[in-house]
Amino acid sequence: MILVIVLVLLVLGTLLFHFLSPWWFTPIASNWGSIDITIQITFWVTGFVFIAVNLFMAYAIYRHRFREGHKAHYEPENKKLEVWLTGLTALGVAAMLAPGLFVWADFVDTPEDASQVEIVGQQWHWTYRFPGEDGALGQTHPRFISEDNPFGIDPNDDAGQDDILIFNNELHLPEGKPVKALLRSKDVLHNFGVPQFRAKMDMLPGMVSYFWFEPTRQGRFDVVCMELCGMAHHAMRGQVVVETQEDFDQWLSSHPTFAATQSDSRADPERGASLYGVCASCHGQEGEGNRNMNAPKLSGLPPWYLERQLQFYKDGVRGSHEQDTYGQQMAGMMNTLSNRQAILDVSAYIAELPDSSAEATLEGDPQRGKRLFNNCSSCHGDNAEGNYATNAPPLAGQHDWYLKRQLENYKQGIRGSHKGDYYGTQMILMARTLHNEQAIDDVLTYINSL
Amino acid sequence: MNEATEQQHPIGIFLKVWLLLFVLSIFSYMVDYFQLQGYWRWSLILIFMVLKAALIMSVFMHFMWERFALQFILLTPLFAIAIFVVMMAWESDYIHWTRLAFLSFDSGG
Amino acid sequence: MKYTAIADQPVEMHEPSSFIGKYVWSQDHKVIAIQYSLTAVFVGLVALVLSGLMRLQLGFPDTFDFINPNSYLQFVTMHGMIMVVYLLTALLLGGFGNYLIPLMIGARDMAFPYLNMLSYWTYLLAVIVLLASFFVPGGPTGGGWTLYPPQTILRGTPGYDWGIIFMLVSLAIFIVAFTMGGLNYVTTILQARAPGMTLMRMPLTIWGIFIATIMGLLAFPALLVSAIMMLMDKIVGTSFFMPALVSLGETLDYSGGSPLLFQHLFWFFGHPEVYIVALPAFGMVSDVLATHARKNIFGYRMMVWAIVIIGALSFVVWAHHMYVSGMNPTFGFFFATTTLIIAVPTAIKVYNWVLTLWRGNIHLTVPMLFAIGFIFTFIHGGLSGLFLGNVVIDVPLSDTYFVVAHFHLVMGVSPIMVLFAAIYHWYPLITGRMFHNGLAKLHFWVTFLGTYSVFLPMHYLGFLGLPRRYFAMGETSFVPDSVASVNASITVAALIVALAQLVFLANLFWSLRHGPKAGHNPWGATSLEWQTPDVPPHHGNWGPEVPKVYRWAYSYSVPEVKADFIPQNLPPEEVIANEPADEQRERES
Amino acid sequence: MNSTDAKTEVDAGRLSGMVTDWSADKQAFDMHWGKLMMWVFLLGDTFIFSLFLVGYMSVRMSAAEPWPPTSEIFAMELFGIHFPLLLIAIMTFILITSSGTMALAVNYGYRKDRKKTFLLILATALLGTSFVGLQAFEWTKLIVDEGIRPWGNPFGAEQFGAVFFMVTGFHGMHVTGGVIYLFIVANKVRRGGYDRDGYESVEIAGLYWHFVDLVWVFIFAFFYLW
Ligand code: HEA
Ligand code: HEA
Ligand code: CUA
Ligand SMILES: [Cu+2]
Repeated sequence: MILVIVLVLLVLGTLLFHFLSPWWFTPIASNWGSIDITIQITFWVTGFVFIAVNLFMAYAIYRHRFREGHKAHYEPENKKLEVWLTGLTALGVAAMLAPGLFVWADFVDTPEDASQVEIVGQQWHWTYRFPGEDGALGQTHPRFISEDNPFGIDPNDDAGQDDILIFNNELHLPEGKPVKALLRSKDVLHNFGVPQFRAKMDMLPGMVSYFWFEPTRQGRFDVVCMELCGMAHHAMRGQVVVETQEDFDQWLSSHPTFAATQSDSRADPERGASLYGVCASCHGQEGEGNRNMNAPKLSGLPPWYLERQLQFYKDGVRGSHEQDTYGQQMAGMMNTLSNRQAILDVSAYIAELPDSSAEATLEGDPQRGKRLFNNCSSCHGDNAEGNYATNAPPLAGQHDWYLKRQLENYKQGIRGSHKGDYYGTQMILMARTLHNEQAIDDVLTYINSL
Repeated sequence: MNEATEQQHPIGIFLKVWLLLFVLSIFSYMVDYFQLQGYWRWSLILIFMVLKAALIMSVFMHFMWERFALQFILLTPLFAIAIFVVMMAWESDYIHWTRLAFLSFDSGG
Repeated sequence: MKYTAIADQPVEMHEPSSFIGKYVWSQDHKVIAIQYSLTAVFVGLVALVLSGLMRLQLGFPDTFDFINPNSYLQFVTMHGMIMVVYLLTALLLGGFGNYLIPLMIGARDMAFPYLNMLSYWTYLLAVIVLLASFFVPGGPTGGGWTLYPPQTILRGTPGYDWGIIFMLVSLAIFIVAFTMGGLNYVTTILQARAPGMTLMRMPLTIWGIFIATIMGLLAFPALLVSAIMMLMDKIVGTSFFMPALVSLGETLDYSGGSPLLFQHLFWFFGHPEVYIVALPAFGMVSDVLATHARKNIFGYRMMVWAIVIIGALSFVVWAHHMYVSGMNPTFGFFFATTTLIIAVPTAIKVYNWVLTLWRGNIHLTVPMLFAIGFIFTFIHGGLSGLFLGNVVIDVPLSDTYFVVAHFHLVMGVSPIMVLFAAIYHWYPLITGRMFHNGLAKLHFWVTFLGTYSVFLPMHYLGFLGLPRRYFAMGETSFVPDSVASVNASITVAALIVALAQLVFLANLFWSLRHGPKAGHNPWGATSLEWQTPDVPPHHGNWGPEVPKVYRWAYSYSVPEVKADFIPQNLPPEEVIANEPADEQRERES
Repeated sequence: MNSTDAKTEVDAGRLSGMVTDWSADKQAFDMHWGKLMMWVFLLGDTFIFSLFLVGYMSVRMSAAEPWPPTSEIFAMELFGIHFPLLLIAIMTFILITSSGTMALAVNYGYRKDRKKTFLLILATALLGTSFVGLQAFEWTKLIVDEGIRPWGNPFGAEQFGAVFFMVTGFHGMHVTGGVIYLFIVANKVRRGGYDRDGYESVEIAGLYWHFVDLVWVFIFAFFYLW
């Protein structure tokens, strides 16, 4: 008896949950409304079946519950009924399948006027490539991949020269224009997923997959990686900004072509040296850092990292958070580096400074630290030497008090929460795995020992 | 099959099949020896292969003398394999195409 | 008949006397079944604990020191793999298959008892290797139970060197064990039936196990092959699944392999596998329903054919797991169609279960409660499967919690429900005693309501777009804060359910000693296993004479017959004046 | 009551054309259990080898690098004459011969001709041994002379070596196992063990052996000739 009531309640409860729960598809931002419609159809069919079958079952249990002396009806089978049910079910299936297949037919063939964009996945970042004037993307191969050619574009392929490279995880797209996303992976499986677009697809190494969609709503959307790709799968995030054609064109033109990245005007350490004079007052002549000035050690940091951070300071991506007092100081200093070239130069100079090793100020439990560092090592390297490929700076040799502050900033979102800080967002998720000060000290103690 | 029927297979048929297998093997070897290419190669190889397989299976393994029920239950599952083969051939072709279209193999580096 | 079956041997088989011979190196299918079951339940509990740990992290992120991104993935992977292969497959086929096949078809034992014993010990070895991977450097693999290369064998994934090797080896061993057992089940069912036991008189339990075993024998090769290939990629350095790639900055010298090949091979095994765990459950639940509703299973022949058709179709739907894998998109049409077609035979089974209740005389015993719980959860899970089967709908939902919700309802809950139903149903036969009814009812309510409240909300997290295998969501624009509270409540529910399993185990062990004596055929079932001369059945099962079967297994409430059930082996002449059966009934009720 | 009896009987009858077998009680096939088991096992084994070959097909068809010239790699100089695939041809013939002797062995077994059966099985086993020997020779030749490795080779797509060693290796293991199996059976034949419990065991061993030959037919066609 209770069971009957419970079954009925469960059916009702499920329906209520379905209609009342606030958790439902995110408002759609692409042309794939047809998918939502297919889902609605499926909901009606399956919903009907769910209610009908379960309520019938409940009724049967109530109606034919055990009664003393009563005997069940003996009926091995009932051809007619079974045929009917089979037929109806087949109908129901067809009703769901048919529209689905039509939408799929739409999904697999890309409209002629779709513009191309290549989405490149790697552990654990996104980068993007647009075709240049020639409208064609150059061929690629992992064997070409290097620090200077992170996209692995074939240097001998003319089509590749004018390709425009977006070397961060923020993708811009014009509103109302169909795009064909060509998906490529440098290492393992990934999946470029934007819930609001509905469409998504895996990317695999060794081949190229695709899907197409048409952004129909302006805005900034989160990209999540939807295929397990290792330890930081959950931290492989990106952004898609849908905007007007004008804004898009302007954004696109602000990015270098492949050719440009190859023939980069090299930085000049001499000029860097003169610029560095100012920095030395805090960071020290050798860039060894200075605790009293709260200035981290700069020597030993690779130019690509210094360049990125300085640019962040300049653009207010870093040091703009009101709680980031020291960062603000640094941001204040940035006017001494007038332009990009200055940044390159000074970075080049710093990179030449002799590396010194900072003295340890913390002590924690290195064993536990080693275990905790296990996660960090995937990106920062087993010896915390840093890794360009994962955009992870070296940690070994840096002042632990500085690292500690940064970790805490990450945890509180003081650093890395700015939408422009493409790589910091990842660190927020990772820093949170260090649940308390003790954990941080342990890790840093271990790093000191490296 | 139980003994009674078993003994009814004369040695002769086995010897014949045996000979036939040799001949077929020689043929399929010749296909390669004379470096036949393209469809000829393909069809011949497959024909000889199927013939040999059929002979071994049906005579040597007594399959032709088994009850239909057994033959049926042993052969039907092979449809699953057949479908898998077709799908995978198709798939590999597709992968191959994307590779040639988007990845660069010719030029050095 | 020339090849005399053991079943025909008039004399009882000699019973081994020594403890070792009786309980350790035993060749008695019943002992082997128990060994299988206990081992499976043990690893099952390990997996259950792992699921608890996962839930802790998801419900209360950043609180527990022993969970980090690496270990989380390891928990997920081991949880999934253990539950699917080492718990369900082993328990349903190795456990119940072994126990019920000979008893239900009236044989004295398996066709090849020795092989049967080997099968168990090989399985145990597989389990040991699997658990050992928890202790190797780097821990067990964290590549997901689907073990997709390249990441499973590349730096950046936990357990990428030792863990994965142990996992693959363990799987290979398991496949050997399964093959030994499987050959046994098939041969036994085909060749060792009691006189009068035609195939179309077999209980559906046997049909489910029979088809599932055949599927296993044909599906596991795919897993074996892909395991061997991946081992070679990992150890020898071949490139079956590994194209040229740059892993975390270093260029590895693989080239030309195809990750998709692995996915196809895996799912060519993987999809049949999910039905391998479903079909025996379907069969067993049918018998439980019929017995406790005192009514013949509705549309027996349709049920049999549905099982066969499902088994056959499940070999041509594999790529519905790969709709968004980047495979040739045209495949979508074919696989969406085949996938949804499977819904029809499955639907028939569901209808017939419900129609079996209709006009029955339903005893809401504990097994019956679980059986009905199964129908409910399976319908829900199956229907959510139809969403995923319809290729376009799968695009937004794939790799979200919707999938997790689907396969838990349909595999993580329904067959488990059947397992519980079956355990309670056959407990009196296996142990000779009744379980404690109150505790059992408690166990049912907590498990049924608990699991549903765990997995219903997950569907909606899926609609939101929450990806699966995520250690933490963090702040994400499309995820409202309320989700955190859902996850917390799911976790609480899951933990309660997990605790309820302790009640279950306690009940099992308590009743061994203190349960009331069950007596002979307490449920008044018709099928042979209940007609053994002594309960629990002895070595050789049948005493001097193997039973002779006169009718199908569902002669419940047959008109003009006093008793509401007629055992399969009751001679027709005794039926009309059915004193023995009749008294029996009085005695039990 | 009896109505249902009759019913189920009829039901069974309507199952399909294979009425008698499928609707029989006790056993579906009037056949030695071991033999049926061997058949089912071979079916599973068929799946294993088929899937290996499918894997081979996939990597080969999707490989962007050229596939090494098989017949050249396995070619051999003999008295100055250049034979493509010579070794493989010989191995093929050996295996077929062994299949023949095995078939005869089975036949004589059923004629209860112990001596002939024993000698024929022995011959089969020895032929099998020589096959394995030649295969070992072939492997060394490939590894040492041609420089072919599972992870690469001088001629082209590196899957060539991988597939070769995996497939022939797996088949070779089957042959080796078969040889051991045959020796055991042969020994029991000699001791007249089967005069007591019937010669089906010889046929069962035969089934396995022919299957190994059968597989080779496909490997020969798909790997060496394609
Ligand atoms: C016991 C196990 C089991 C069973 C029985 C099923 C049954 C089904 N499954 Fe499920 N499935 C899994 C276990 C199972 N699945 C697992 C483990 C995964 C995830 C693997 C992983 O990625 O980790 C998965 C994933 C999965 C996917 C891939 C999702 C993705 O990764 O993107 C798909 C897609 O097609 C799918 C479909 C189906 C369908 C259509 C059925 C159908 O058979 C359902 C049929 C049942 C019904 C339809 C309900 C009863 C019918 C009625 C009440 C009649 C009325 C119906 C109509 C009128 C239509 N399943
Ligand atoms: C049979 C299969 C099965 C079962 C029973 C379960 C049970 C549970 N699982 Fe599941 N799970 C999987 C199979 C299963 N799971 C698979 C295949 C995956 C995918 C892995 C991957 O992505 O790689 C997965 C993944 C998975 C996830 C997704 C993780 C992620 O993607 O990030 C989650 C999250 O909540 C989860 C939770 C649970 C919970 C709370 C339970 C339970 O607590 C719910 C209640 C369970 C029971 C009440 C059963 C209790 C008893 C036993 C299981 C053992 C004893 C048995 C007997 C005595 C008969 N599981
Ligand atoms: Cu990239 Cu998950
Ligand atoms: Cu599936």
